[in-house]
Amino acid sequence: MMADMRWTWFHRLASPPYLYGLATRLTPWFAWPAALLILGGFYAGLALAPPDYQQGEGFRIIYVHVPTAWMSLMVYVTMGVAAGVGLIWRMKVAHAVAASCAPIGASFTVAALVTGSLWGKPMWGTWWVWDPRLTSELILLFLYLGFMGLRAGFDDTQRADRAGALLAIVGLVNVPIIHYSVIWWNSLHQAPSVLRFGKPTIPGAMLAPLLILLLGFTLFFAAVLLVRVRAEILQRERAARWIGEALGT
Amino acid sequence: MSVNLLEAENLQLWRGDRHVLKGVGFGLGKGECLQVTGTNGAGKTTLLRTLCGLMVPEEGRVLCEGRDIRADLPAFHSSLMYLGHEPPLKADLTARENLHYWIGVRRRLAAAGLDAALARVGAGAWCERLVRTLSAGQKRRVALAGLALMFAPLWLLDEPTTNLDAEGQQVVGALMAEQLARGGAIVVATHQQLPGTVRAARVLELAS
Amino acid sequence: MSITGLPAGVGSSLDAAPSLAYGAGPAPVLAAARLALSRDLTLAFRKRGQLLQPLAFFALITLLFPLAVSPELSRLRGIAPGVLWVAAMLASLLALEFLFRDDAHDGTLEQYALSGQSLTWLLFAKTVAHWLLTGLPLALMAPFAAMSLGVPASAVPGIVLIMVVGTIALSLIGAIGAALTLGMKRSGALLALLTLPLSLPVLIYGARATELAIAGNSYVAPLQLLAALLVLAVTLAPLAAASAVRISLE
Amino acid sequence: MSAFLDMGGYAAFIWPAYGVTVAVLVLNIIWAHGSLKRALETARRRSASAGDNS
Repeated sequence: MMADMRWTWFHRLASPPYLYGLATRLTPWFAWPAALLILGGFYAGLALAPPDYQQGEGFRIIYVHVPTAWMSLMVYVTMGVAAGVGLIWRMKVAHAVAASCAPIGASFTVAALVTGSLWGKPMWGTWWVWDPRLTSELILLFLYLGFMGLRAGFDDTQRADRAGALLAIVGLVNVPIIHYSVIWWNSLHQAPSVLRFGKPTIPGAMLAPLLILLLGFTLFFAAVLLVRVRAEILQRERAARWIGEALGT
Repeated sequence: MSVNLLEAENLQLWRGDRHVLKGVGFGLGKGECLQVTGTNGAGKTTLLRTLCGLMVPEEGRVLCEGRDIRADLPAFHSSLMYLGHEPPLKADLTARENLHYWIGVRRRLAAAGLDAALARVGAGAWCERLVRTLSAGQKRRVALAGLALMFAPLWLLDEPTTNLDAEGQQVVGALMAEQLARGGAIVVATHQQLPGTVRAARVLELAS
Repeated sequence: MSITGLPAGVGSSLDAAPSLAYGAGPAPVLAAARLALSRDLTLAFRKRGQLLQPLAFFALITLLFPLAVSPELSRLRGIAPGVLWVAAMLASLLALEFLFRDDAHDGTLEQYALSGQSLTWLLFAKTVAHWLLTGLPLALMAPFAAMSLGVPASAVPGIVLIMVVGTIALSLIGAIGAALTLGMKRSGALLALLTLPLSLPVLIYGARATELAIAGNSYVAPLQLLAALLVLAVTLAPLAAASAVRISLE
Repeated sequence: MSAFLDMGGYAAFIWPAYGVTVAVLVLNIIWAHGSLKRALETARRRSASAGDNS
């Protein structure tokens, strides 16, 4: 009985009309706090945080590079988990979530690459350095592109869902392997003069905007994801009767 | 009441926007033959593929002797023989080699058995020829030899008489009659008349 | 869940019916896998021309570098590990398209999926056959390519060993991509996009081990990492490929 | 103000970095809303035509 109770939320979420309604109601609850946090975080990062003693004002790129890099990875993990749920329990809405994640994650991966490169130019003197983080980020972009390319290759949504989901899971298993291989590879070829993004101990005044932005970006992802999931659900369920009722026609 | 060898309960399956299987249900006992008819695109092949577990219906289930086939697919598959409309043959292997590899993956095979099955379908004379040199009807006969070799209790046949001459059709009829006589069951998708003396216990018409 | 209660000669009760001359009993999974392997080898030797394609491709890529970079052996020796591995990766990628294509087309994969045998094992056998036909020849040809790039003969045994381990891993990882792109009309570029990022760790460890072997140093550490990848690929890749094939049959 | 915009000489790197990030954020909003709008329109058209038929 307890087990049944515990699983009802899971089954409710699996129902497209329920999730559609829930997504519609929840979106503003994520969108507005995200907007406030991101705007506040940018202001704090650009104006309030003190300049870094080593990198001067240049370090302020951290407030866009780290959140976008965090998004690129978090969205991939979300996509992989959703894909796994969809594949194992044959849950349509989970596939809709996974499919919605890919373009969001890919766009933030591009942003992380560009901001990383813009950070690298004043620090390293070149636009691109085969730094392990940037290299992993670039590989991640190819994983996203592969996922979207595979989905686009099928005419049939069901097959695209299932094949894409399998690829996302394989990718999820591979992401840590690739990441550590790249770190291992980089440790062999390290040029001594290069200033690297280390794990600096950041003072509180510098850290606070970063934490605000990480939370803001995560909420932003949730809001955009919910909107995209609604679109995906509508597309998948276009023959179902509840859609007409939900739209009031 | 005896348990049906194969039973389908309210199978619902969509392909994109197309509602292909709209609540298909039937029961099939031992020694019975079910004929599935319907126009092209009505979902005959989809139904057969769903029955053998390749496709998963959105709703409903397939039962074998009262148990859901999903509970143990490998065991269900080893008691089933599915013959699609294209015989699964390799052009660069001889007819005999094709049978050896195809059926050998499933069952232990003896050379004598292979020869007997090939003779049975009238392929004795040309079984050492590469399949690429055979006609469509001859390929179909090789596939029938595979049927003769697999003593699966359940046969799922998709248009088994395509490309066959009158004599070939008789062979199909004889094989099917034998299968029914020994207590096996057959689901056959065809819009032609059933070959030989075989009579369908039930006819299922799929509307498109 | 074998079907019970049928007269002798039917289904599982066939085992108890020696009167039938056909031989009896389901084939053990290893025998089935061996049969799938020998089938693919037989087929490949009937069409020998296709076997040479990846090898010719591999040799051709190796030829490009002296022409594009410099004929100086001292310079070529420096880039030899990279050249060998990039060429091996591309050659094995080229061969991947044929791994499942024909079998998907003529219904063989469907029969494998319905054989009652483990599809994972059958696909593993197919991948092994594929490696024997493409990866192993590549590994055996690598020393010649390496020596043409100024690599000393003393490094040859190491290079072959590293190449053997690496190409098996490449075939296994590639099998996932090949299975995922089944049922598509044009899959060449997509197959590369799916497979290459996943095989980057193999490239990293393989090239590093080769570099150490050429320099005459111990390459045990990267080879161990490569072997660890291989173990992981052997356990997981056939499972993933089998699910991908099932998805393509739906 | 101009000192703020100058960012200690790093303006050429900081502002494009923020610009790209804001662009990605805005594009994500536009794309998501665009796809939802298109899906809603298709669904409306379909349910309207289904209503006509019955």
